[in-house]
Amino acid sequence: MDLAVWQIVLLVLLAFYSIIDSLSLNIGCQYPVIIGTVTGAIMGDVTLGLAIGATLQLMVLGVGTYGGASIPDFTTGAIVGTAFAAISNQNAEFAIGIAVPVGLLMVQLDVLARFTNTFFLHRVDKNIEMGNIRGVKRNILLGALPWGLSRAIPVFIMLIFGKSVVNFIVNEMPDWLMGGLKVAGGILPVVGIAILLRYLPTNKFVAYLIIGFVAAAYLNVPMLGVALIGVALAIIYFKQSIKAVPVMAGSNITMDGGENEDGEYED
Amino acid sequence: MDLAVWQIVLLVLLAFYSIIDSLSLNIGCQYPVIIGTVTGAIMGDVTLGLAIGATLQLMVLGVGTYGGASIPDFTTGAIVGTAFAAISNQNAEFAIGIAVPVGLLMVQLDVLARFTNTFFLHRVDKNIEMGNIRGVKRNILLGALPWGLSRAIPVFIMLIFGKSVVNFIVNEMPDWLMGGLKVAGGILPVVGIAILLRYLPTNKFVAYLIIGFVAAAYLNVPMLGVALIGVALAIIYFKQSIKAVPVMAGSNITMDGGENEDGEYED
Amino acid sequence: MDLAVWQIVLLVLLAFYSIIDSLSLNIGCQYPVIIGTVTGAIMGDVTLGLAIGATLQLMVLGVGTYGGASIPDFTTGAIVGTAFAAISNQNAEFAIGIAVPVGLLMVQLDVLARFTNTFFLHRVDKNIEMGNIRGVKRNILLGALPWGLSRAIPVFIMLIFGKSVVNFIVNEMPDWLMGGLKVAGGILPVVGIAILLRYLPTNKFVAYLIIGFVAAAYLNVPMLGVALIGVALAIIYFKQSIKAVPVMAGSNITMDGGENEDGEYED
Amino acid sequence: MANMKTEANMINKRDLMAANIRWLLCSQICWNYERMMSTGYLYSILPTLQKLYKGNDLKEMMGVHNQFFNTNPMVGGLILGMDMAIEEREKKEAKEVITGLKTGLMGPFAGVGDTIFGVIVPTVFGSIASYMALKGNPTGVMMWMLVNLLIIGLRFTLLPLGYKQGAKLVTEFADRLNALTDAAVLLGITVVGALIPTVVNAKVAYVYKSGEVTLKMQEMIDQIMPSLIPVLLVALVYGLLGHKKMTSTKAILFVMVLGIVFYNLKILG
Amino acid sequence: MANMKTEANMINKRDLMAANIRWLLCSQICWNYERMMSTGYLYSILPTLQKLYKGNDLKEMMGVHNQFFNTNPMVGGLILGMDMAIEEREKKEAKEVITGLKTGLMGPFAGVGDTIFGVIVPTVFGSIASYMALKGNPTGVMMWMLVNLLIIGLRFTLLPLGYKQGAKLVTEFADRLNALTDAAVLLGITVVGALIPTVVNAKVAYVYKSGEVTLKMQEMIDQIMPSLIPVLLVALVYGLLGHKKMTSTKAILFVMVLGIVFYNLKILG
Amino acid sequence: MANMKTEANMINKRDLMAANIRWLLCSQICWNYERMMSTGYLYSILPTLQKLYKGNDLKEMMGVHNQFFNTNPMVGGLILGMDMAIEEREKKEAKEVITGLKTGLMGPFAGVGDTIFGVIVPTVFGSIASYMALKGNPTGVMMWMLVNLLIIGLRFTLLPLGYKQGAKLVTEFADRLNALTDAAVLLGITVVGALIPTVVNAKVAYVYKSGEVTLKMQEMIDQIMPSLIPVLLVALVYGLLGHKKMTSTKAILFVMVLGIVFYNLKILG
Ligand SMILES: OC[C@H]1O[C@H](O)[C@@H](O)[C@@H](O)[C@@H]1O
Ligand SMILES: OC[C@H]1O[C@H](O)[C@@H](O)[C@@H](O)[C@@H]1O
Ligand SMILES: OC[C@H]1O[C@H](O)[C@@H](O)[C@@H](O)[C@@H]1O
Repeated sequence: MDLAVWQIVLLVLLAFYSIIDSLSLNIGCQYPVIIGTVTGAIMGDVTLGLAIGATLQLMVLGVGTYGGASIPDFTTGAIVGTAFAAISNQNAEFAIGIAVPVGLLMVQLDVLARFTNTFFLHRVDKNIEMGNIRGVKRNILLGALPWGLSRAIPVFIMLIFGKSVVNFIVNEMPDWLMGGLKVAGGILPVVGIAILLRYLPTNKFVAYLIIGFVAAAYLNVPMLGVALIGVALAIIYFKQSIKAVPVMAGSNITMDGGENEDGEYED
Repeated sequence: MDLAVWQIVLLVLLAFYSIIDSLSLNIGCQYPVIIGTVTGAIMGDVTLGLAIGATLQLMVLGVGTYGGASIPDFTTGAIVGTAFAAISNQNAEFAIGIAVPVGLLMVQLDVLARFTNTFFLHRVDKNIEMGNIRGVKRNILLGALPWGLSRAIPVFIMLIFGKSVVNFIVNEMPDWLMGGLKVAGGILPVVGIAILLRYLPTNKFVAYLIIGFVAAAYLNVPMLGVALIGVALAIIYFKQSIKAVPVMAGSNITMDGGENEDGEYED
Repeated sequence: MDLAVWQIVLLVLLAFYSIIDSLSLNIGCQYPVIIGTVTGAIMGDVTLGLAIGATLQLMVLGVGTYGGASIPDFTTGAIVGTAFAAISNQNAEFAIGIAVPVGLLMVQLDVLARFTNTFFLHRVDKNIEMGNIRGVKRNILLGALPWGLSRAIPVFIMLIFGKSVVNFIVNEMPDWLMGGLKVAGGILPVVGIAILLRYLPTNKFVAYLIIGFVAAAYLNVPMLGVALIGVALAIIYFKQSIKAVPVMAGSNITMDGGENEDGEYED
Repeated sequence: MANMKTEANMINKRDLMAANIRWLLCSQICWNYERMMSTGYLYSILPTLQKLYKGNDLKEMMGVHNQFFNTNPMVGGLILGMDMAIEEREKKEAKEVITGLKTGLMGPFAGVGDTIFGVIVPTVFGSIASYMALKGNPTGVMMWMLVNLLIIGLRFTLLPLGYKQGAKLVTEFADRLNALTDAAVLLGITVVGALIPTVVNAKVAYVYKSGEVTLKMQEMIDQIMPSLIPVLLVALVYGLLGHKKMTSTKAILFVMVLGIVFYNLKILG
Repeated sequence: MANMKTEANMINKRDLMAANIRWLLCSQICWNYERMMSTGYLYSILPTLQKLYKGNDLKEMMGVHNQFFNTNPMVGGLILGMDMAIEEREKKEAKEVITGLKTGLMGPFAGVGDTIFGVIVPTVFGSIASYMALKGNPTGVMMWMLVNLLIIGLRFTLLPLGYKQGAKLVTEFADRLNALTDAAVLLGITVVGALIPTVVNAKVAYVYKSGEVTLKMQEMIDQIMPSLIPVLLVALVYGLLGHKKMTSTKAILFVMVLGIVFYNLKILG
Repeated sequence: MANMKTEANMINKRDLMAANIRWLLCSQICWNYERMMSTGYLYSILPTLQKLYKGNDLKEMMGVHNQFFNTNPMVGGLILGMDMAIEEREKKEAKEVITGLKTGLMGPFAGVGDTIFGVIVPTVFGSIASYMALKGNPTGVMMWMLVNLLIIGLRFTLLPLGYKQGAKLVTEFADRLNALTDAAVLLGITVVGALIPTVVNAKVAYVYKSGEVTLKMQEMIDQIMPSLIPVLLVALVYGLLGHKKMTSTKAILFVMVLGIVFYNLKILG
């Protein structure tokens, strides 16, 4: 293996940046075809990078990380695959053979990064309590570390120790932890939701919680549809409230005024 | 070709009437098997007309013009097909071979007729503004013309110029116009709906507009189901209104009266 | 045939009890594998009973009598089948060949039992009117008779007259009655529902009757989902009522109190 | 208001019959894409309007009845009858009630009527007639025409029936006309909400293709929201109609051109 | 009203146990098509009724509890318990609350109970028992019966649980009993609305055939409205029951005859 | 309240720009399973908060903005902008309105944004770039990056747009703030109700097998109620959080352990 040190540094930085880019600017470094091209340039073989990136890109077209789901990270795969193919003078097919298992392995590390950041979240909570605004800011920004390192470290290790390490890790990772973390990742949002429910005046509007639930769970209405229902119910509630208020104040005149305001239909 | 003039006249009138009948009395002249029989009678061969009409009828069983959709007009097809078969001593199969393309061609003219009548609609609008009631009436009744002529004229032309003209028209009609008109026909009802929304006190009840939309678009509830939902919501609204009104007037007694009136359940 | 009298007596009692058990204690005597075992014990061949019962059990796994639907009664089938197989020294397969038609025949008698009990229901009604509580109790408990006899009598007859009688009945039962009763059974619950609707203040809440109907008929929401919708609407109605009442009494203070009580969210 | 509720029953049997005949003959005679059966309805109720209103009121109410309306003509007389009863009692006051009712009932009546008179009857009698006709026997054809005549008779009974129902409605709730109006309008607007995805027919034809990758635009749009295009079109025309100089003629021309342009750009189709 | 709320806790543990046993043994004992488990419910609550009411009140409340009721007997005790707590406090006042609650809860409880005790338990233990039985081993059968005994124990806990919940309900909302009543009735009626298409089983068997044309009547009717026949039947019987001389016995005979006639005319089936 | 509504427009263009840049760069930077984008939102609005609040108010409002939030980052600026306008006018009073709005809008915005920027754009430009790349041509890659830069420009317009809409909202309904608050909260809670079955991912892996009998537990549970497990989990954690000593850290550890245990017991998976 004859990767130059500067190449290793650049590729590790690239891996770090690619995930951060996808979370922020999104100039495209999260996409295999783009990252493959850049890696190709670093390795001195743009055409190879293009070919590898393009093949991987076509494999993930339209697969996005919605709702925080973890997907195969063929972007990191493209970096490692292109690097190995270039130094061993192999073709794109060889690179894909490396990139795919790497991409699958990265799913686990993505889950880990998403976990780890709850640590900073809770430090943010604490700093809020203490009124330490700089602490709040610092801890939020530190969230970038788990993200970046979740890509940079494995790329670094793989570039140093080679392809065999990939297989080793894939095989030796204990299932009880990996599978367990995946399940935990699936159900963890209940904490955020429960906090939100405690936070909102849920009791007062529990009927609408049920309605939203029935719409999504029984009728499979997608989110925008549920929100439309919510908007309709909110409007009805709003109109009733402003109708009721003047009555309490004992004035019929305001009441009528309120009515007229609603209808654009006057003759 | 040896069609007698009186035959041409009768067939053209029949074509004119058949569409008008379907819009009004509906004694059945819109149906191929009936119109085929009548055409057969005019051509002096009822059995042939029966056979042609019946075959075409079985091809459109249960296909109706719902919501103003245009469907293949095998009724007009039956007239032309039967006429040609009779004068050329051909069998029913020959007639069907003519009737089907004619029926398909007529779709375009049906669209055209439905378009043209917006012209009379707007003249009705204007006459309403001017308070000219006779003008209102006249323009509504004139709506029969585009309908009738949309069948009479092509039948006339075809009877005169023969089968070849059918093919010519079918082939030479520019697609940009035909396709364009079809699309335009599909979206034109938005104008009527938008006018209706401007006309109704939509703002006051916009929540229910959304509910109706969600029911139909997301949940695929058919119209009667939506109306049932609407009736339920209207009843709820109505009961709330009549409950609220007496309160404003400051009288509890009326209120209770209102309550009792609803429930049949008194003991 | 050499069934001992005590065997006949026990088997008939078992048949009587098996259905009663399924309606009350449910210790399991409604299930073929259990009843087969018991029958086997009575006949002196537990293994045979186990085999027959198990085979029949696997045929009805997960088939339950929901909403009062009648299902093939392989439990009674298991009694008769096991008994016949034992006395004629035949194997389980022979028994299944008897049990299955018996089970199907019993569907009709199940329907009959469910019918017959409307007789006692109406006597309960009458005794309520007369204030005769003992009569009420007696007639309710008498409901056990049609149930038990619907199993005991056919088992008795079959044990006495043998297998041929089963076929005879299955074939000779007039269809006009059997089919008619089945249809009648399907629509009879309308009486109970209609009485309930007369009984409840339906007019006052007819909107919600429609909503429940639309949910079940158009949107296929299962019962629990409909109840969730009902609960949501009931809560909304409830909150509105208790909000409205104080206003009528002319006191704003109570009103606000009512509001606060709902929300747990106070700051 | 100057409602002249003096003459108790201004609408008599002859008026009902006249409306019935007009509805029978002309309900669809001026059918068009913009407001479908509005003119047919207006024509049928016109004599009644002339009886009930004068001058500007008449103009206004003619306008009211020239709004978007579409139902199955076989059963639509029921709505017409209800309307006549309500207007007879409440006159112009009922403007919104009847618009609400007309809009709210037209949809479900279309569904029911189309199924019975547009599918069941023609399928049953059309197939009988056809199979007999194939054997050279015109009896089935006669039979079907006879049935159609009977149906005409039936249709005549619906309008008076509606009239009675409408009368019941107004006598029962006359003192709560405002609430009734709101309820009717609410129903109407609910149905209009459902009309948008039902009546407007706009499918995006555009399919993105690149190598083996294809992306059906309509599917993407459905994922954002079903019937998004119809909603946007209605919103667009609704907005346009808010401008002073915009007339419905201009709006319809605009939509026609839009349709043709979109078709030729292969956007809609 | 003359509610005697003097004795604070009239229903004691023994009463709960008595109701529990009755429910266990007799909830379905007089099951019938007309009102399903009404009698079982009445029988179970009868001792409580006798404690709480006298004379005409008692008669009335027996009538109240002899209305259409159907739920899964395994979990139904929960409803019974709630009812007992509510009636204890509010007596006859609670008539509508409890009818609403009973009607509103019976449906979902049936669904949950039937799935757990009608599908899961018998499938799991039935299959174990069967496979062991096929090998001549009765252990699985024993095991299943044991489980059933345990379930009986479980069932005994539900009624007291419901009693506590019901008590909570009434103490929390006692001062707003009217609102609570309305809410409960609303829930009940919503569920009845859903019962109609769920419980009533009426499929039109008629299929029109002519040559190669077939028209399934049920499909046509579904196109008009799903569950149209059940709705019409309920409306019919509801109407019948409005007549003075109509009794439920007559209604049931009428419906039976209807069923037989419709079957033999091949209309339903 | 001590709202200082003196300085009419405390938030200026620079503030909007600052929020925009922070949102662009940091909305997801601290993304985590517990509250997803809460920190990103907090970070973006922090300068605004510091302008509007002091002392305990500031602490409280930071807490408000560190609640569960998740939307598509491309279009989320719109929500942020609305929020800023509302808080500027109503300060702490608006606490619930904004929580309601944020919760109510995040879901649909996620759906729309993900479809457009997560599916359509990458599919179209990704496929173009790939097919060109396969031929050794990097132009497609350049093009895609250019498009992404254009999208960044677009994103900058959304926050000011939201700010204007929010301003409109508060000026229109300022005198009815309570009603507006309730409406917003209602919307938010409706969406949370739908979040539970959508965001929480818990499938029961357990399959009962005995001979040829298999019983998929998840199917049984779905028969009782869809998304029953997510509902129970939310209820469990909601209950836990009611205890004095329970912190969100403990809750999250608890849920993590639960996940691992359930996985290894083969209950969930
Ligand atoms: O689905 C909304 C949103 O959820 C998470 O925050 C991430 O997966 C984003 O990429 C996505 O846009
Ligand atoms: O669908 C209702 C109605 O729509 C249009 O007016 C026509 O197509 C009628 O034939 C049809 O009955
Ligand atoms: O479905 C609820 C219930 O309905 C009837 O009462 C019987 O079939 C019971 O076995 C069942 O539990």
